[in-house]
Amino acid sequence: MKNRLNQLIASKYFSFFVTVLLFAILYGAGIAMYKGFMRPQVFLNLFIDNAALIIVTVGITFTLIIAGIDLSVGAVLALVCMVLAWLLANTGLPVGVCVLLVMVMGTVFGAAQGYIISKFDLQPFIITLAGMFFCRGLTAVISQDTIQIENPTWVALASYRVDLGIGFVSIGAIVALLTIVVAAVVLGYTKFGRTVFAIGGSESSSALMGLPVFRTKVMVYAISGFCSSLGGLAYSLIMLTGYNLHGLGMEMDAIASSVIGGTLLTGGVGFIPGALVGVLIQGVILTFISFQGTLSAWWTKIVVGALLCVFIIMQAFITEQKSKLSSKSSMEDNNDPPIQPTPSGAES
Amino acid sequence: MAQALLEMRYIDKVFPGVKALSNVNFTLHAGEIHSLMGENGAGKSTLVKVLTGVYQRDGGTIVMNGKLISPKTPKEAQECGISTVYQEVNLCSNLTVAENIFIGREPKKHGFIDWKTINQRSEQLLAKLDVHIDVTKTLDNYSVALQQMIAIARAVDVDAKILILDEPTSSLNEEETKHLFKIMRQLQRQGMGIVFISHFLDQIYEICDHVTVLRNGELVGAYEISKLPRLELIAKMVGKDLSAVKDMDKFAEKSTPSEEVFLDAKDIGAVGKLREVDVTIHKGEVIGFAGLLGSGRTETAELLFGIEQIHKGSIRINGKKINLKNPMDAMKEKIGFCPEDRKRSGIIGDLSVRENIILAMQAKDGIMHHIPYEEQCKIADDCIKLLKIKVSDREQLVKNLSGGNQQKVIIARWLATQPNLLILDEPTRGIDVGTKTEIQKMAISLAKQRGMSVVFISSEMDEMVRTCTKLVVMRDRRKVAELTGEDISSDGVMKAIAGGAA
Amino acid sequence: GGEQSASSGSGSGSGGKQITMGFSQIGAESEWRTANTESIKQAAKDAGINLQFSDAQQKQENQIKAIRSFIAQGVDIIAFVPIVETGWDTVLKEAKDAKIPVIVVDRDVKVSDDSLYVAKIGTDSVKEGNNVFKWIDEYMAKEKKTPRDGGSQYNVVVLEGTVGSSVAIRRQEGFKDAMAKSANAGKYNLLASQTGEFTRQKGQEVMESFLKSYGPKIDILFAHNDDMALGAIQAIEKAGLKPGKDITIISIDGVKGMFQAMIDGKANCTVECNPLQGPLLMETAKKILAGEKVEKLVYVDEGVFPADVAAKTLPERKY
Amino acid sequence: MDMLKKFAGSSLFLPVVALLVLLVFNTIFVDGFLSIQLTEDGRLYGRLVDILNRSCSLIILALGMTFVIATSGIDISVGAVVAISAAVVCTMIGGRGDGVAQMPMALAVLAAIGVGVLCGMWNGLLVAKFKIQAVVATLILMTAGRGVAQLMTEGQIITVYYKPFEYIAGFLPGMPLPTNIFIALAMVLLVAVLMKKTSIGLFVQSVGINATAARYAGINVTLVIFLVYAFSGLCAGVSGLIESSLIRAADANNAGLNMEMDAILAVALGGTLLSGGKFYIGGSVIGAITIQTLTTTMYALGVSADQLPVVKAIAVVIICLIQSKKAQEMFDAWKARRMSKQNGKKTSVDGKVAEQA
Ligand SMILES: Nc1ncnc2c1ncn2[C@@H]1O[C@H](COP(=O)(O)OP(=O)(O)OP(=O)(O)O)[C@@H](O)[C@H]1O
Ligand SMILES: Nc1ncnc2c1ncn2[C@@H]1O[C@H](COP(=O)(O)OP(=O)(O)OP(=O)(O)O)[C@@H](O)[C@H]1O
Ligand SMILES: [Mg+2]
Ligand SMILES: [Mg+2]
Repeated sequence: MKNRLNQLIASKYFSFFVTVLLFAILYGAGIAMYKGFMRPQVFLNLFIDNAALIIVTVGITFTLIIAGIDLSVGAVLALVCMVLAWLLANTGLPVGVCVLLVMVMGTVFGAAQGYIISKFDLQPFIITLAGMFFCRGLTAVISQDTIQIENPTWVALASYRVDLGIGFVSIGAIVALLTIVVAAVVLGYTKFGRTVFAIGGSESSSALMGLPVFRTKVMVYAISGFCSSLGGLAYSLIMLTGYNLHGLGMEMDAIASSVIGGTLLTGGVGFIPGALVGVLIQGVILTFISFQGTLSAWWTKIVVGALLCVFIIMQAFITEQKSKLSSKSSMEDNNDPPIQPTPSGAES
Repeated sequence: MAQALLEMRYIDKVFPGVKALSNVNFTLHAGEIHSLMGENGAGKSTLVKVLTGVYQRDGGTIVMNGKLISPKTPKEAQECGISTVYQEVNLCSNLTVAENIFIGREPKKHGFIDWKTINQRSEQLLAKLDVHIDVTKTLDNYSVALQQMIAIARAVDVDAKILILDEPTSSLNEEETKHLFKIMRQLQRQGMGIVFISHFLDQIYEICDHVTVLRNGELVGAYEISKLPRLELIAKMVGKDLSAVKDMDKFAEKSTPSEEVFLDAKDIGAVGKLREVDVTIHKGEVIGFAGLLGSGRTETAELLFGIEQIHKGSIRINGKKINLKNPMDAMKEKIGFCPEDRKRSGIIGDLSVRENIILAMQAKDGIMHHIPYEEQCKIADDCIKLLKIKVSDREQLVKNLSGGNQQKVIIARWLATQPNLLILDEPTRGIDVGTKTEIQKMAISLAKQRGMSVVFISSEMDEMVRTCTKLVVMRDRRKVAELTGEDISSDGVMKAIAGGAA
Repeated sequence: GGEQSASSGSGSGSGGKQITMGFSQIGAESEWRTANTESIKQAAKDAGINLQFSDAQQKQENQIKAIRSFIAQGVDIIAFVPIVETGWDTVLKEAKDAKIPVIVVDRDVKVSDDSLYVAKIGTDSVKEGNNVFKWIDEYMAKEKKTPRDGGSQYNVVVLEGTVGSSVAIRRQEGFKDAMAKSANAGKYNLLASQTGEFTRQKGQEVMESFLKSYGPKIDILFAHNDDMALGAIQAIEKAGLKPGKDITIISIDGVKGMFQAMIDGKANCTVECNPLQGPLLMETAKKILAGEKVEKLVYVDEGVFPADVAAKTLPERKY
Repeated sequence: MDMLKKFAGSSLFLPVVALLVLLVFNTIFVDGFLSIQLTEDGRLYGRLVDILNRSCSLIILALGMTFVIATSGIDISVGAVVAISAAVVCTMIGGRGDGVAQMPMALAVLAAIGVGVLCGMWNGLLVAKFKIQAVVATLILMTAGRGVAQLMTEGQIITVYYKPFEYIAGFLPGMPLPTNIFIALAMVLLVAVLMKKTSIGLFVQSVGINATAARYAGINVTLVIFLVYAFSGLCAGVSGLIESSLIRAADANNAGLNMEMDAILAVALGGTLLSGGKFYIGGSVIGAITIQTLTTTMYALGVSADQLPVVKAIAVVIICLIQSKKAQEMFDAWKARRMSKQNGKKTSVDGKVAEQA
């Protein structure tokens, strides 16, 4: 038993388990306190409502792992929504072509940011902040007003519901889950994915080990751009509009989710399923508040902050305990040091 | 003679303020182990980095197998067939050991990385170096020495024509070095050309065929090792004539410690770090901590300096019981500490030499008692002169110094605080022969002339035997013996360690 | 606690089943909005309706989440203040599928199918814009003001609300419309119009810039809300001009601060935009749930308050 | 000449050049940009004064942010703390229409600054003691802070009619410039003196570059980090005073909105790396002024507020490129290549000579 526990603590997925556990506690508290919280649809709604955020978080996690950051995600998402709406409203292009166009646009924009950052050795924070300004502004240039999407195919997609028996989910939610799976596989089982982690561990070492640092960095930002545009499509399926203020502040939500899920902003550490749980935790906090139903605007903010705080401190505390425990257990293991070459002098 | 495998001609490299290489030629043949020698800062690492595309050369040509090559990145160099272990371990601490060995060339199954094979093959590879560790743990779980071994494992496994090892043995013990040499010889037989950089003359004479000597970024010459006596090699490195070099090795008398006890640690231990050690340090004594890697020498030193806290036992300084909660507490008791991992816990890379030197002094004085700039300069200049630190000027960034000179800066930092006890953890690691003896002499003279106590930790038995008046022998994170006077000898230490094992 | 949940079965209300209303508010971005929220909360209490209040923190996303959560909770009726006009189709369809009636409050929505909501209660932004121009035209004639630059036209600057918001668009539209239709259209020249994002800070900053560019020319300032006007007044004072005299100032909303400014003689008029929509909302909700027919569009009463009535009206103001 | 050369090599050079370029642009395209008049009551009046006046609170925020960033941290809660401080001072003085203060203004001012420091200490505690990543730690206050401010004002905009309150960001009688410019100046000078007379700079940089090594050298890393956040909180408190005095009101929703981003941007434009280490106070100050100038320019040119970011983005990227070392190296290399192409023959001859030797 004790051994099991030690194993769990030593496992690299430990902080993920902690996050999942805390999520479960939060959800359990919801069920205990409010009737109706138990309905499966409440849980499924977390995925429907947060489809876009999940996808965007995946993208931003890539940039965080290489010790970068991408603040432009929310703005790219808004731009994608806007361009899509504009294309559907003002050109006769088929939906597929429009979707392809905006996806390419977002990806290329991400890659361009990555190129500038890597080529000129600039700070990702600043360049992507500029990217955020740029996309937001551009969105406003296209239209300051909202543009509604009336294209029947898109509208049909938006209201399509996949019945799961216990409830339903939207197409966006399914795309989000697929993104999670693909990203987890890419990071865990491909050369590219591992290079991403290596760069996060140490960019200079990666270069000295002969890894394609420049190319990988550009690709990471391209992926972030890609995810932002995919997230934009999911968002567009929820909103059915293009609007300048879509996804405002989403970058912070995404970063917070990713970090709560175990990503280190110093790079080199990140876990995609963790990022998903990070999003769900933020989602469940909001659900909580809407079930509570009496908080005024400011109390909402304070309670969200307080819950976030409790969560983060708890996480820090548990991780601290872990490092203490593991150093203790390593001493116990070392009763018999794994290797002990007989010193040459002793033989003589 | 057959066509050379590698020919570097008229290589120039200029850094702002330093001409690191000028007109250097270097030739390497297949099946040859070739050493690069020179003092700290002579330009050995720079030559390697120019070859592997880390730095862009300012002039000269590189010919490999008769073809002009010009690698712009390490990746291109690797593609040309050059595999390198750099001086400072360059691996990723967040990845597992196995991954560090295989990253960039992972075996695949169905298009995805085959983790099982990676782990298995890593274990096999490390086993050849007689390292048996859990390869699925991340690299930061292991000591510098092990990381060095892992880097070597990675480099030798790459299918390359040229293997470059920049001071791979600086933190290895004899046994580990032996394993490395075995592998090097094997690769040599396969026709690989190997560049081997080290400050250990014994090792050079044991394994190398040729040696190229650099001094101050200039080529002194290339020699066949069997035709070059040691002293002559040293003379060429330091640029003095033979007689002067002979004097250098004349060793000073050891210090004679006074009866007065400065520090007395009784049965100290820390959970997860150290089991049980007791040491008594007299004034004016040079005391050595001897033991194998991982035996707990560093941990003991860290407890004495308040970096980790003791969980049992007690520490008395000048007879008074002291609770060391952090380094500042130890500094107030006039203790100084040069850590062994200078990249991680020693230098502040982006600060200048001056700032690095006065840092501890300033920390001790407190934030409000700012040392005036002029005084800082004076202290820094004094230290640079005293320790012969090779810098272009005192405002040079420490990270741009050669490894050995960085080490000296950290020693200078602590000397500036005028401590009563100076703990030197592996101070001679990666330091050239000349300087090494200088540091040993310095330790002795500090004890003799200033009555300072010195704790000297080193993995080189010779230098411990030469400098220390008392040896604390450790094994398995506890003290197993204490040797004084006549008992201090390599054999004695080895016996003590073996005895502890029995 | 059980009382927060939709107590559909337990029937704790006086008249059998207590009504639960899910209400999604935009946020608390202004005093006006806070008054709006208070009015609705108070009215719900008075009407014995259990209000599930949710604040969207200025994000449509959050509103959609809230509405979806109301549906999941199974509330009896949903009311919401749409932050933007568009993008409600999907979630309102879900509400309709769940057979929960929806009331739109304060602002407009554009949906493909009008049956997605049952009623709309709110203010008429176009009319407010209209009233602004009408008042200006009368006032200028009454006071016999002459253009400050000595020309033949009055120069007007406008501080717009948040770009793209329906309120800002409608108010501007109403204002321009009235101007175009008026016989005196030729007397006015729209000198500059820029957004001050409905906030004091931005209102002040943009006004400063206007003053530097067109200082001596400006005759009239129309601010889309009171807060921007209050910010602008300070900028005008700093420029050494007299707000309310050198520059005629009119804005929309009717918050207390603006009345105070009018009493101090620093502003000239505010066109009311009534936030006290709670009672009407509750009344409508009850009717709908009782199966009665209701008007699709209901506007609350709104007045125009020039400076001369300010002192008398101030004590009566609730917000 | 020598001075000029020295300046060209200094860390301030590029930020200053960037600002100058912007000012020149303004002078050309904005009518009367440079004109400054003296009003009857002895006040200076003009766009330049506006820019200075409006950049004060940003300058002060950037001061605190510079230290935080130098320790390789970040403080995204400053905007919210500005709102809290504004709420505190305004609720304490009170919104009485008769212009009487409910509590002495000095007390209110001290309380506002004190609350700012408290917020900073809270952040410092989380980052330094609990070792929580700075972004996440300060995210808590960023989320909750504005709510706290609204709670204090109960969602109202509290307008202060008490006359002396205006003086903080307005003109003291007889002064040619608004008071907040003097406040900002005083803060900058204070920091400059601290930098000169104490070892704060050395300690902060050491912690930012290599915290482990700093600890081994005897620096109390935890304390340094803690103090740095507390100072950032203090700066945010002072900024809150200025922001509220500018509009004579506490607007919990909009006070300091998005200012954290601008402050970070100012620091970065000033040449400090966001990864920590070396920092440049002067650069941050100039960065803050640059940002405000950019905004004012846009208003003057009538660019709509929501399209403004496009221009801002392009300006930021250009400024970054000008400042980038790598870009400079590449430019030099390109120039060298062009030069060598021009006297291409000569080099190749040299090359041959070298081969033969
Ligand atoms: N990036 C750099 N910028 C500036 N100067 C540098 C840089 N790298 C090295 N130098 C300088 O070049 C010279 C040669 O350094 P190098 O590292 O090659 O020495 P080395 O022979 O490897 O010494 P060691 O034995 O101590 O490792 C030194 O004077 C060093 O200060
Ligand atoms: N050969 C080895 N095999 C497995 N683990 C090792 C080996 N050598 C060291 N380690 C582990 O690496 C960690 C740090 O090693 P390090 O050599 O720095 O220890 P240390 O006690 O400081 O050694 P030293 O006495 O050489 O200063 C220890 O936890 C030790 O258990
Ligand atoms: Mg070297
Ligand atoms: Mg050690």
